[in-house]
Amino acid sequence: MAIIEISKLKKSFGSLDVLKQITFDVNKNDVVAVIGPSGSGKSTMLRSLVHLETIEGGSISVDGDYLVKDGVYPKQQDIKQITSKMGMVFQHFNLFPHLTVKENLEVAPRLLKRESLAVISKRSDELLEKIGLANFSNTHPAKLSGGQKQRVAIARALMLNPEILLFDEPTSALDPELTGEVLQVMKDLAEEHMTMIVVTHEMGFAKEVANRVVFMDNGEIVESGSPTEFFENPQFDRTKAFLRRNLK
Amino acid sequence: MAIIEISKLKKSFGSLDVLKQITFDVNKNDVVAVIGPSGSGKSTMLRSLVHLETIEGGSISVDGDYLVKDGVYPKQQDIKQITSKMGMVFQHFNLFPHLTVKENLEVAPRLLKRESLAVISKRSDELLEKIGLANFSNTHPAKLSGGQKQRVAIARALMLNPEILLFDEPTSALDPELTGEVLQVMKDLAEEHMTMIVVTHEMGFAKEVANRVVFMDNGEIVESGSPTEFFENPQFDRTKAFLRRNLK
Amino acid sequence: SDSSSKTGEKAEEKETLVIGIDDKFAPMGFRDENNEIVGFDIDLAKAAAEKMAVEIEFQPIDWKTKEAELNSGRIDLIWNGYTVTDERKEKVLFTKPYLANAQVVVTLADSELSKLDDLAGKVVGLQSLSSASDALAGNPISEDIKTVTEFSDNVTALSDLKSGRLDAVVIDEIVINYYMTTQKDTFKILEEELAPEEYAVGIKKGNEELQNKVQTALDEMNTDGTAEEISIKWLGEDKVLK
Amino acid sequence: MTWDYFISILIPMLEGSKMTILLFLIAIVLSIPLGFLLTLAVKSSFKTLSWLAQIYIYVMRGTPLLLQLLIICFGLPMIPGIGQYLVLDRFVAACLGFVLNYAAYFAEIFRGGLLAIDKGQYEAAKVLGLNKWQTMTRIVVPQMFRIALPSLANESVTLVKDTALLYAVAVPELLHFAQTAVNRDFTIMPFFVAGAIYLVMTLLLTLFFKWIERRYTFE
Amino acid sequence: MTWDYFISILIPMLEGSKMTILLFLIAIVLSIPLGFLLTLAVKSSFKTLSWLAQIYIYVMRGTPLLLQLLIICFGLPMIPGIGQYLVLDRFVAACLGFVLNYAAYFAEIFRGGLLAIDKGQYEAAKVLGLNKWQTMTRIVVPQMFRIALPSLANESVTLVKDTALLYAVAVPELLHFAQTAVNRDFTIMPFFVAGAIYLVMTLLLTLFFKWIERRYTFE
Ligand SMILES: Nc1ncnc2c1ncn2[C@@H]1O[C@H](COP(=O)(O)OP(=O)(O)OP(=O)(O)O)[C@@H](O)[C@H]1O
Ligand SMILES: Nc1ncnc2c1ncn2[C@@H]1O[C@H](COP(=O)(O)OP(=O)(O)OP(=O)(O)O)[C@@H](O)[C@H]1O
Ligand SMILES: [Mg+2]
Ligand SMILES: [Mg+2]
Repeated sequence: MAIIEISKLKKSFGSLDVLKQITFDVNKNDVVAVIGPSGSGKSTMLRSLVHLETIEGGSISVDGDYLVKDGVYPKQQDIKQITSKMGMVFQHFNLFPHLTVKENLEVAPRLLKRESLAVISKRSDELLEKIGLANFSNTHPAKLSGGQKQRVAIARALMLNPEILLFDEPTSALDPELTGEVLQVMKDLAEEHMTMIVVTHEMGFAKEVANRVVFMDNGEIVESGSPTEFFENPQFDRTKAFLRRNLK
Repeated sequence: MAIIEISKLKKSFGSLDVLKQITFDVNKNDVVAVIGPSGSGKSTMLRSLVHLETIEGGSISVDGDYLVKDGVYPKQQDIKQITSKMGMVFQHFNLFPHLTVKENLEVAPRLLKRESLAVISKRSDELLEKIGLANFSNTHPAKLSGGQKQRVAIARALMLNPEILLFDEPTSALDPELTGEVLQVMKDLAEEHMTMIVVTHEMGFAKEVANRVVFMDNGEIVESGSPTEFFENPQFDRTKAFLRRNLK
Repeated sequence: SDSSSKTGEKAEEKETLVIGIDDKFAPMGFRDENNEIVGFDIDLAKAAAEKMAVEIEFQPIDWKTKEAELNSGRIDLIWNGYTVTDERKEKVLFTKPYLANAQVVVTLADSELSKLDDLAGKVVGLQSLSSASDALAGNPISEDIKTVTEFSDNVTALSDLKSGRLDAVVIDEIVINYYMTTQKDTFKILEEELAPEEYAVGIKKGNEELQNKVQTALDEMNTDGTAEEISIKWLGEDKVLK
Repeated sequence: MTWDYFISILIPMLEGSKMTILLFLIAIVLSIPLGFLLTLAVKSSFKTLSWLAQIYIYVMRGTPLLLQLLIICFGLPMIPGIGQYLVLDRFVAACLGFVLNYAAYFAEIFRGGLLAIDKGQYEAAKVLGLNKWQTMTRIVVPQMFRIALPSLANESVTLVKDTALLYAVAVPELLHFAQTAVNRDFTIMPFFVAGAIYLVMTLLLTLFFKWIERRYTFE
Repeated sequence: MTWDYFISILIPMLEGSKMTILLFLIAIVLSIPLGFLLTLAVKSSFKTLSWLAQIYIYVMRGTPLLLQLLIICFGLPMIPGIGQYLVLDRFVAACLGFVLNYAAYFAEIFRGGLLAIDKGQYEAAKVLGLNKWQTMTRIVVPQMFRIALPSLANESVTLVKDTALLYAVAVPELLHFAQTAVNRDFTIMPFFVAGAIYLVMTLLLTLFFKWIERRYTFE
């Protein structure tokens, strides 16, 4: 069952068409890896799902509700309600530097006031435990390594119990040595059947964890399929050229 | 014939022993890839060759002359004469931002006054041609991509006609898409039989271009050998563990 | 009802007059070693306040801004060796003059200058926007003077004379006489004076009521000897204009 | 230079410093919030407001504080017609001048602080469901203040020193009394005493800000 | 407010601005190199020199320029014994005060500029065989100046405004003539004229620096 349906998404910056009629679905519990050269529109696509970009045409529905239908957005309150089902993890973590790790996790749930403070605090402790940073709850982000920061960012997104997690190159700002710990957390989430869309340059992750790979180039989805199909038997020249450059 | 002989190199920062009796030789026309985990002392070793670090014990000789013998350095003028045989390329390029590309290439030769301005200008044009940036000679570095910057940095080092080129992770500050162009320039140099020592995380480069791989861990050289030997049949557990983490 | 209660209040408490002074203008008004404001005009004003049954408060101001201060109403009186001039009469009400003064030229005791003509080509200092500048401007010698430097107070001008940056200072005779008693043999006054003049109290234009009140008090002090007493205290003799 | 003399000149100067300190406190307490409001006005999407705020900041920063003080103190009462209602108490006028002037400087500092905040902070807050007000008060302003702190400290030290301008509007402060004593006693000593007092004040202020900076470091 | 009146107050003020501009030029031309020398002194490995330079900078930045001007102009001649040799021409004294004061500010700015230069620049220069002097003059100083340019611009605007302090040492400048006219004619107009002249001066200066910044951008 498709939890996200994207159809004919269009977006341009000035005269540059960044997304040209993108269409694809994500099923519940899917782990989709989105790959493609720099500037192909991967981030823009991902960001439109949480309304960080306003698109110009096409539709996005999440869990049956339209975030945007034929280029028309509903009212602010509805947008908020729909995007609240998704969490997002950024390339540069975007942790709040003035808050401690625990405060980073709790700031949003506390302000949204859907749960009691006790529940919030309990869950933040559990999540810190899960990502292996229980000892760092009173530390400020500046004191953490890149890998630790990204794990906190994932935990922060999880605090709001999202149904879907979006990742925009979660490991590309990390030293190669530190990507492992972040990928591990993501693998764990995949095993718990979290629905995830991951824009990534990590072919290893795409191969091992994703159950679908989407290849974008120049604002279009060139091809998509299971990792085995995709890596072993790409259909299009553009895909082949890209894989040749990136897999050696 | 060994052009560089390193023996029993010792260096510590405070209580941290960063280099513990490192010994190895580099032959003329060798391309040596130095790999190893973060903090193992690779950069420190490389930097001591050009006297960016002052070592505490051991000897380094270049082309038969001692840069340092049993921890004792000769006088400034001699040090300068010896290090002038080596060029260095840094991870973060370290181009001079206030100078154009051509000026970056020419500033050192012009100040050193060993050659006429005409000769210098001619060579800088040739080198720019060679790295494919002839059209960028009047551009400032800020306008270049990372890959272009690093190619300029290599050309700048070549301007002084070094016998040996040292590279400290020349591609790890680059987007994956841009490493190719830098590696290509390095491959070309290898084919012209330039002697090179390359600290790198790029296993691909180590495999394809290097004729020797040196693995450092914790301030020691754990093992070294030809790439085939090294990658296919590592001798030590530490090497195996490192390769397992870095080759998937 | 509101306004009536206000006037009612006013009748009860004593009115306060704010008197603007230059607290570096000895002996008319200045600070003694205890930083207290003292002087001829200070005593005179205090005595007058008693006669007028008002409270007074001395407000040190920058002399350059005195008319602006008066006009703004932040001070009620200018009373500190304030010279009557025609130009000022257009902006300010004056009482009758109470003291005669003259603008004189002072130099260091060992100076070669001896007459007004000697000022040709010299550097002369004076207090900015004081009657000294009017007096100097009114004399033909002003054409030949090299530079006129304006200070915010007389004391700074005298300091500059002592340190040699100035050749002469145009200053109130009363003021320099006082300094010559405290600092003997430092200064010398040229015999030719620039212009005679008179001190009076300045009141904001339009406030004839206050002008009359102050005038009455001054007249009373003249008759009952208070003024004479103050003059002897500060100037050594009775110089008050009757 | 006897001890007694030293004390006798010190006391009025310390009296004068009270004025300095009082003005400083009033100016800081009022001009920081006013400066922040100006920053918001500059960033406002209501263009006229933004322009007015920018012009205000430009004029305040482009003319001497001394001139502004003279205008407020002596100029306003001279405006025909309404001048008589604009006669402020001398000290109030001085405070007003300082507040209006420093608000412009603080506004610039805060604007710089806002610029230094990464776009990602706003995006993260938005994706976490925070509304604009929450994002501003919980995420942006705390970081802005922290970023602005070193500049605020600098500007505050300048403010302490600028209180010396009070003497132009005849508020008797530190420097005025120093000058009185210098003129009266013909010695340079009181100037040095005044300098020492200023140094102590600026030093204490600097230490205070350093302490705050350490306290609110994000590390 | 007739045209004739406007001209009659404008002329002395423009005369006064000449003084302002002259002082500004002298102060800038002398205090920038002096400030750079101070920076070098602070960074010197000769500890006593470094300490002296730091104390100097601290004192100059921690006390009001007005006080420094008063000391140089009126205080120095009062020093017993040597005072008589320290009587400087009033304008020279003012220039000296400005140069000594602004050199301290510029020194801080340059220090910041040096700090902002990456260690890699020195290393690259060394590996290329440049000696210390060449590295300093060809690599470091040009970058330092470029980095310092926006701060230099700010400080220069402050310098223009600070020339208003000249009136305290009885150098007749712009503001002095404005105040004379205000007091004589009982109108606020001359203050506004003075403000406009200051705005023009600071605007021209800002534009000049913007032009330099664009000209020496590294892009
Ligand atoms: N805010 C913006 N304004 C103008 N152009 C933009 C903006 N954001 C993105 N672009 C342009 O849109 C194109 C697609 O950008 P996008 O970030 O989606 O690519 P990407 O596939 O994520 O690339 P990368 O792998 O480098 O992150 C690029 O050419 C980019 O320069
Ligand atoms: N200037 C210095 N002062 C103190 N410690 C230093 C200094 N330079 C390096 N070190 C330390 O020495 C150790 C070795 O550093 P080095 O840079 O040589 O490692 P590396 O193998 O190059 O690592 P990487 O792959 O991260 O570049 C590290 O622990 C590092 O923190
Ligand atoms: Mg992207
Ligand atoms: Mg390294």
